[in-house]
Amino acid sequence: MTHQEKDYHDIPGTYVFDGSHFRKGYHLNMFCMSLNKQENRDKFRHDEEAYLAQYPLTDEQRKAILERNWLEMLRLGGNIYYTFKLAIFDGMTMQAAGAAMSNTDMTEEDFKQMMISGGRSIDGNRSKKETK
Amino acid sequence: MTHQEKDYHDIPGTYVFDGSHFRKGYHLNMFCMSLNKQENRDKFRHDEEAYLAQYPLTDEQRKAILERNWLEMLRLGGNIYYTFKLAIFDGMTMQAAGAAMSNTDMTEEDFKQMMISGGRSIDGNRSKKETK
Amino acid sequence: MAKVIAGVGTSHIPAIGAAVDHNKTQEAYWKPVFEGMEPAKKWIEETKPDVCIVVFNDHASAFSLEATSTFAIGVAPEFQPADEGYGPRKVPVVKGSPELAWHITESLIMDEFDMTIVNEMPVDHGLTVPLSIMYGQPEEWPCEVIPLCVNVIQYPQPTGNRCFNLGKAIRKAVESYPKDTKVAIFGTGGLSHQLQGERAGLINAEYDEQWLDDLVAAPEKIKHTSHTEYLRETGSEGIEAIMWLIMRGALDEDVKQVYRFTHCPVSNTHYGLLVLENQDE
Amino acid sequence: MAKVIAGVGTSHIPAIGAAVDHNKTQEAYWKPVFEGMEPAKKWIEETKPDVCIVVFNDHASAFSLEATSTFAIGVAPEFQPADEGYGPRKVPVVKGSPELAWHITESLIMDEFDMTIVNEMPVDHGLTVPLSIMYGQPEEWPCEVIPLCVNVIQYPQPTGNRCFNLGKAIRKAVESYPKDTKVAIFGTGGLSHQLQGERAGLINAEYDEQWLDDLVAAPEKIKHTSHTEYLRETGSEGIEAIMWLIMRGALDEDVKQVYRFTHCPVSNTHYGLLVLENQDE
Ligand SMILES: [Fe+3]
Ligand SMILES: [Fe+3]
Repeated sequence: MTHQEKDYHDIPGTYVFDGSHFRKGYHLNMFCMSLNKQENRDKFRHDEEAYLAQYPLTDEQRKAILERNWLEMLRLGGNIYYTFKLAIFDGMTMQAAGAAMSNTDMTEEDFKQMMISGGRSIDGNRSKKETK
Repeated sequence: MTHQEKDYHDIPGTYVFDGSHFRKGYHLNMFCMSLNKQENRDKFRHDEEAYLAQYPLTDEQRKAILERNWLEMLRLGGNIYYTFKLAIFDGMTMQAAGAAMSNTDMTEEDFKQMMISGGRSIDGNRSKKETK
Repeated sequence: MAKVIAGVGTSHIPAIGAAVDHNKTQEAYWKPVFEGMEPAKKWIEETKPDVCIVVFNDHASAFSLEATSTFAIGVAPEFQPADEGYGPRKVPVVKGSPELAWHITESLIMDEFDMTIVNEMPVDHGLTVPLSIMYGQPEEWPCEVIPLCVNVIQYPQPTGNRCFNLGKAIRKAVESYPKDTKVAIFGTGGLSHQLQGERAGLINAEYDEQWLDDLVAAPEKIKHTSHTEYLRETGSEGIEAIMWLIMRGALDEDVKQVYRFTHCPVSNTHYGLLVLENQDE
Repeated sequence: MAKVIAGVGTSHIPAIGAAVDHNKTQEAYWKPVFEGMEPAKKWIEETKPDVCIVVFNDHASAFSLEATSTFAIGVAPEFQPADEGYGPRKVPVVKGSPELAWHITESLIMDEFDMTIVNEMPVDHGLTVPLSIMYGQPEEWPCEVIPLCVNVIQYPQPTGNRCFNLGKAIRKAVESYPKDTKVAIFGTGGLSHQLQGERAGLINAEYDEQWLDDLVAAPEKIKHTSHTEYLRETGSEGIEAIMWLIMRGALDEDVKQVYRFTHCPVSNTHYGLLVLENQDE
């Protein structure tokens, strides 16, 4: 897979779900989507590793899922609407997931507070050139 | 369902699969499509009526299917690509189905012969006005 | 003759549905949000559209990576609430409007929009939350619904210009339908939000307010906004707002802004609500 | 740089696949048909495209009335032969070309074609018969394939004009792909045939020959041909021929007709085969 440089690669902390991510993350995302069904949620709850064995995941992907490494799942081709199915399964809020992906020491409470104060500022977050 | 007059209604012996046919024939066609799967073919072969009971068909549609009334299936919303799945199931050729739909005494052999002689002529078959 | 009488824009944040379903609307966090929705609720109660065309997106509920349609129109007699991982929302079944939906579909394809025609589609928060926002908790939804599902989660999304022109074509289609029918069109999703990555929680309220100003008064100014500008300025999920352009395209060049409300935050999103009417109503 | 070097038009009659699979090609009925295909087979053996974009339609195999896409492009690494009711054809698995397919998909959507992006699609005779016609019975298909599935079985089909313009956009997309790749594009289906109703067996060879003349030399003349004219003149299934317009749109205004062959009947159809090359090849 050739990696073509796109202008949106300059946006910091953002994993645009384009064709290249789609191809990387296909099975990871299809696993997540399977959790829409109660019977699959039950099976996954009963034995996570056995359930995952049905999907041709890479070792890295399997590890990221089992460890609930939300940021790593995105890097490995996860789409947030799919990976959030796993967060729903865990009973996590969108704020807890947001805090976990912020890759800092942010807690869910910190994240909620940031949102109530108007959210993460766009200033300084437009371009990788700004953040470096 | 209002029946809107369309210019293609003037074409003789032709059932255009538009929205109105789609709505009429939805379950009839979905039944036919189910025969793509070997396990469904086996079940249908074992007990046609029991198999059909899974689909919310009208009595007329059920009758047309059981009697293999190919023209009636089209009138009741069938799409030829779907109803032909049932003909495949019966081991029928496209020529046998064509003869059956011609609504005359045509046999499969007659139909084949007509095709070899250049097919059904377009002359006289363009418009209902010509055929009447 | 059928007519497009009005347009509604609203975010479709799942937490709003959960707040309604679990009776949290009077809690301190939610009270200002639901109060802000009141005038729109009153407006639709008085306006009583017969059919709402709801432009929304699916979030890995009905569709998966197996097949992603840019534009899909629902022609079924009904659409069941989807299980998004919590069990389906306990809201009424969504009644379709098959005859009008087919009429619109035919018109759109003849006008060279490459629609996917869908008869089987459980509908998720993208569609049911806007209905809850506008109609509360009725026994039955008081209108028929034509779901118009837009891909906004797979890059590349349709362009803003394409969306705007789809709106125009929808209006033309509705206006060629012979039965007297009052149609409203909803654009849903947005405004700025980013659910994913280290930049999760991004909000750009200033950009959103300017964008809303332009959407109402000068949509031509924003219809060529690039994907990368949306992603950069409004967050990776903010690009959903292109669905409001479909709604806007279905209305007059000059519209009356009946109501507008924004609130931050609702969950991780800058919430927006907009009611527009064609001038001759 | 990638290049569209040629276009192939061919009917995709299932009986041709059956004749190949069951070794009937030397029988009296089939011999003239397969002899007529020989020059096209030789041409492709010499031309060796790296990738074939095969424009075809699904016949209730991968898709059903649950969801009908006007245009669907296959981005998967492979596509399995479908079971159409007889068990799947015993032909090689069709290898995709995911990177180029994604490149084309992005380009088409940015150019405002409303594609459905498909990763899971068993392929039926619409796609595999043209491969058998051109390549015979190899162990592996000697090219990668990008399936482009067009709705021709649900009214309304896309217009001829839309198909022609899609072809142009495909060419533009291919030509912006940075890797050296020789691409051929197949338009499949047609020519005149009617499988259904009292008019089953209809053939209009005269219309087909004129249409082929125009397709080669003056496609602008036929791109606005109405749905009803196709249905009336070429039979209810003859409208499949719009898929050849996609192929034609992807080629130069002036093309070289390398080969043309027609034969009646093949099953219930007026069979057509056409090989076109861009002049600068
Ligand atoms: Fe959304
Ligand atoms: Fe076909």
